[in-house]
Amino acid sequence: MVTYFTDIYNGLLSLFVGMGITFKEFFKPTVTVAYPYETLTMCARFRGHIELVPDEEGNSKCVVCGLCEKACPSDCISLAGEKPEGGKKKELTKYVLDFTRCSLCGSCVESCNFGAIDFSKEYNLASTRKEDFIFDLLKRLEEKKK
Amino acid sequence: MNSPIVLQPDETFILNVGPQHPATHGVLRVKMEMSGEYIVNAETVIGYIHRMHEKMGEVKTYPQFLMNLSRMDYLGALGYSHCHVLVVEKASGIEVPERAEYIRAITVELNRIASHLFWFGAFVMDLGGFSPLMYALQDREHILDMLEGVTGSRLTYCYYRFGGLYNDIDDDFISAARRFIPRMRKSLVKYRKLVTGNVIFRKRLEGIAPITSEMCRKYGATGAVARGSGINFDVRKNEPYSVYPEFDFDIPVYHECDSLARYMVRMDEIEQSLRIVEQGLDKLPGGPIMPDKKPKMIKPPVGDFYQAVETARGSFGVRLVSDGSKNPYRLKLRSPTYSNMHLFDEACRGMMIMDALAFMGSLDLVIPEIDR
Amino acid sequence: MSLTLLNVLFAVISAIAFAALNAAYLVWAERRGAARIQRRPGPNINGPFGLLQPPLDGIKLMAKQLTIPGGADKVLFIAAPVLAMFPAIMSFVTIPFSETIVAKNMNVGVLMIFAFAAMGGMSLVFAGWSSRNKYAMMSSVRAVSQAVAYEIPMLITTITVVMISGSMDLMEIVRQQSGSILHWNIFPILGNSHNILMPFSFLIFFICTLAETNRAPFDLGEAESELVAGFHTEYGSMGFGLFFMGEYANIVIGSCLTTILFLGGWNCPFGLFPGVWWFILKLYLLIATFIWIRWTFPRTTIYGLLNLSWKILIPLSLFNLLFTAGLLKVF
Amino acid sequence: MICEKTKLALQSLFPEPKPEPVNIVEGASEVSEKKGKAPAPPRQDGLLERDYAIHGYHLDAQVSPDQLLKAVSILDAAQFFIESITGVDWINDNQLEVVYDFSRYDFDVCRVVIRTRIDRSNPVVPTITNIYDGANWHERETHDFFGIKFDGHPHLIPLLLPEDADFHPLLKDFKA
Repeated sequence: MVTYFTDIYNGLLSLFVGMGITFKEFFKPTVTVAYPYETLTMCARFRGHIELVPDEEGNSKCVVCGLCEKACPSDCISLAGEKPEGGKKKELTKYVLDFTRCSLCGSCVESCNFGAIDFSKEYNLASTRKEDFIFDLLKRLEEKKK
Repeated sequence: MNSPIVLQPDETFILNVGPQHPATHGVLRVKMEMSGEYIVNAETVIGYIHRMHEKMGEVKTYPQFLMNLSRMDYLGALGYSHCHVLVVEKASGIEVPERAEYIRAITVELNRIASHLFWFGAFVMDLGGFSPLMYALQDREHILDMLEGVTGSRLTYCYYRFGGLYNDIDDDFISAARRFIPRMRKSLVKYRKLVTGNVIFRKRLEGIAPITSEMCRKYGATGAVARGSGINFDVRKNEPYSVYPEFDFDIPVYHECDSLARYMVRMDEIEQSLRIVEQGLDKLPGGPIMPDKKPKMIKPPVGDFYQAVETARGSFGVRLVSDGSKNPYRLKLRSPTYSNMHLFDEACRGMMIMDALAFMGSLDLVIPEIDR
Repeated sequence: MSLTLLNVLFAVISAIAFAALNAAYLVWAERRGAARIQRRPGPNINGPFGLLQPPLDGIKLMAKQLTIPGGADKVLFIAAPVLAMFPAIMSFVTIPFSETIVAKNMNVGVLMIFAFAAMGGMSLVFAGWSSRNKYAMMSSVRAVSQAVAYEIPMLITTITVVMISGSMDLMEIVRQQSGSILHWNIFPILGNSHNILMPFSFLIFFICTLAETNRAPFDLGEAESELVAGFHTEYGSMGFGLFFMGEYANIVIGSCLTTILFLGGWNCPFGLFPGVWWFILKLYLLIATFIWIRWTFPRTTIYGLLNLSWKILIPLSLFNLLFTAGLLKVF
Repeated sequence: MICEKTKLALQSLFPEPKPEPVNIVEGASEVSEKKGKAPAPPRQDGLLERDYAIHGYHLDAQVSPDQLLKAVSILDAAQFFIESITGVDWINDNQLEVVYDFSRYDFDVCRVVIRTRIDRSNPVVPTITNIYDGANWHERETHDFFGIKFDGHPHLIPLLLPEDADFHPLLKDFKA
């Protein structure tokens, strides 16, 4: 009989304690960010899709060794290059990233010995078409140059 | 509660819970044979998001497989990566710098807290309480921000490398982690008042779904499920790996065997993980994060290797059969929830559906990790 | 004759308008309140403070296709949402908001409200039964046992109040409580019963109101983590909308009744300036408590719910009834 | 401690316990298929003690399929829990291997691996679901991936693969 009433009392008490917690939370400021209206800055190491790093003249540092292509677990990268006439080094003619398959592991960036690729900070990537995610990175680099 | 009822076999009906059901947290399906609200029989159907990670492991080279591990369990990804790098390092005899091991331990424990916090929120939501999920996510957000600052991603990390780490931690991380610890302790008090002490919550879990230690053994249950059944088993203590022997922490064990015991184990584990993080930050040695002689190609010698670690969900093991080439000959991933989920069929017999679903929540299921 | 008809028509229309407006804006209040508790902003984009959200939601719901599952009992399936809304609106007719604002006062107002409240449970049964869905079916079975279990302590508590007031007229019950907070039925120290157990009675009544209106932590009918959406699993479009509005209309009715029976209706706590604003204030404070409770507690189990009713609420309310009867005899 | 006991118990399965030398050169007793060398013969049945620090387990017993139930019963009696069951396709030996992992809820660590090898053309092993209930899913999974039939299994239908799957992806000659 005594436990019957103490159970009721303790139960009710625990309910009021819980309500006290939510009451306090009610008056605390909100913590969320209204996303499309406000955005957070991405941290320095954020890993977006990869991008070609320009040298001082705005050209790609890539020497077309193909290590990134080999390192990629999902075959996202396809690149090609050719030696210009009279030139010594190979020059990049094509660098396509198939972002639909990329899992952002960063193997390509690690494998590059020339610092030619790096992560971008882009995350606002949304589209209903698959083709929008096949990036021509060389073209992006040239656009950046302008 | 589990009052004995006489069931007439022709009075049952089949209730198809899932693959799209709010309580299954993913694409899990349970075919329940019901008599009213009581479950007569249940058959779990899994494999809806099976991706054949083990075949991928055979096709890809060792470093290429690194990122697959975090896709197994998206909530506690680092523990799984840890196991994979450990077994390969053990097999090929790569020495890991001490600093790297400390950072691994710190990040794994932070990830474990994040995973438990998410589970806590989702579990209370299974029981119908919404606000704790939001509070848990607020705390978890701090961990994700910290880990994002170091690893570059928020959920499916690809941070550990054979021999060390991808990135060193910076002062921002250390100060954020130090600020996080007292904050989390304060939150734990809040959760205790709001949820653990709540009479409705306790009444729903006390004595529900008892799992005996014998049943755990027969099914190979590990993690909080085993520890809630009075089994003192945690791979971090039983088979110490990495730098865990350096840390002073306890393994919470509860002998009630019910859903509340499993809940209490996880909540206590958050506190223990905080202790490990605290000690790890205090003891953090300097030095490199990758060995000086970084092996160019990972080619473990011929042989058969096994490594288990304690992830947020239990004992995760990787069996590596190597034939000396750059691809594994066989890579078996032993996932803890696979075994934990398996005992659901037997344990939920005779339970009411709402208790069974609360029990399912207390198992801490992550479906991609079961299906692999 | 025609004037009376016009009167009734006006009363019904204003009741519907009040119920509908309340339902719509309580959804907004609930979402904002829940958001504040969870430290989010809540709906704040459409209109100032998101106040245009409810009408836009309504338009969205109305624009959706009304589907009837194959094999469903069509008549009951369509009747159920109407039945959810109709009793709630009818109950508004007899609620006295103040000395003058009442659509049609009756001397058996309490009885009428309870009669309509019993119909509310029926709509859940119809919806669950006719949907031809196992989850909905289980939910409707729960709804029946819940309704039966909670109407008993609720009625017993109401009888206690009716005994004190000596009337079933809602106006009369409020008039009996006129004066300060100490005259109200919740702390009737200066009232005519001097019953010190009345606060418990109030608590029992409040819990029963929560259960009767299928609100958390007693929302077993629509327990979304087990029964998907319970009785309205198969409802879309305005069918769902009506259930939703019916739920909120029921909350308003329940809070109105609590205000009238225990909190002195339109009386001021200090005995000054009685008026409709006090009624409205108490009403919305109670509704805020409903929302506050919903976003704090997890859901009970069906057996926990029945245990609470049969083992705690009914014995306590019966004891209180006897105690009050004894007190009334003595004083 | 428990390792010694289990070792003795398992040793009794092999009638003439030839003193197996614990090889210092790791992997010498295992199948290697390096190019240039003649493929080593498949491992014979027997009990090996392994270096825990390198391999991650203590005892490694290869038994014939008929001895499997006996070996598993020994472990069951010694309070081992089932960790996993898996297979390995040794296509060069034309054999399939079923690997059973066991461990204990104890601070006295002992991990035991039981293996059994069967012919690739007729892969049948007895089920251990009668001893360990938890073997049910593991065996179904192994059946999915390798096509190994578990004799006496109560419900041997695809678990992870689609219900109409008639392929076994982890076989080395599987082509997607």
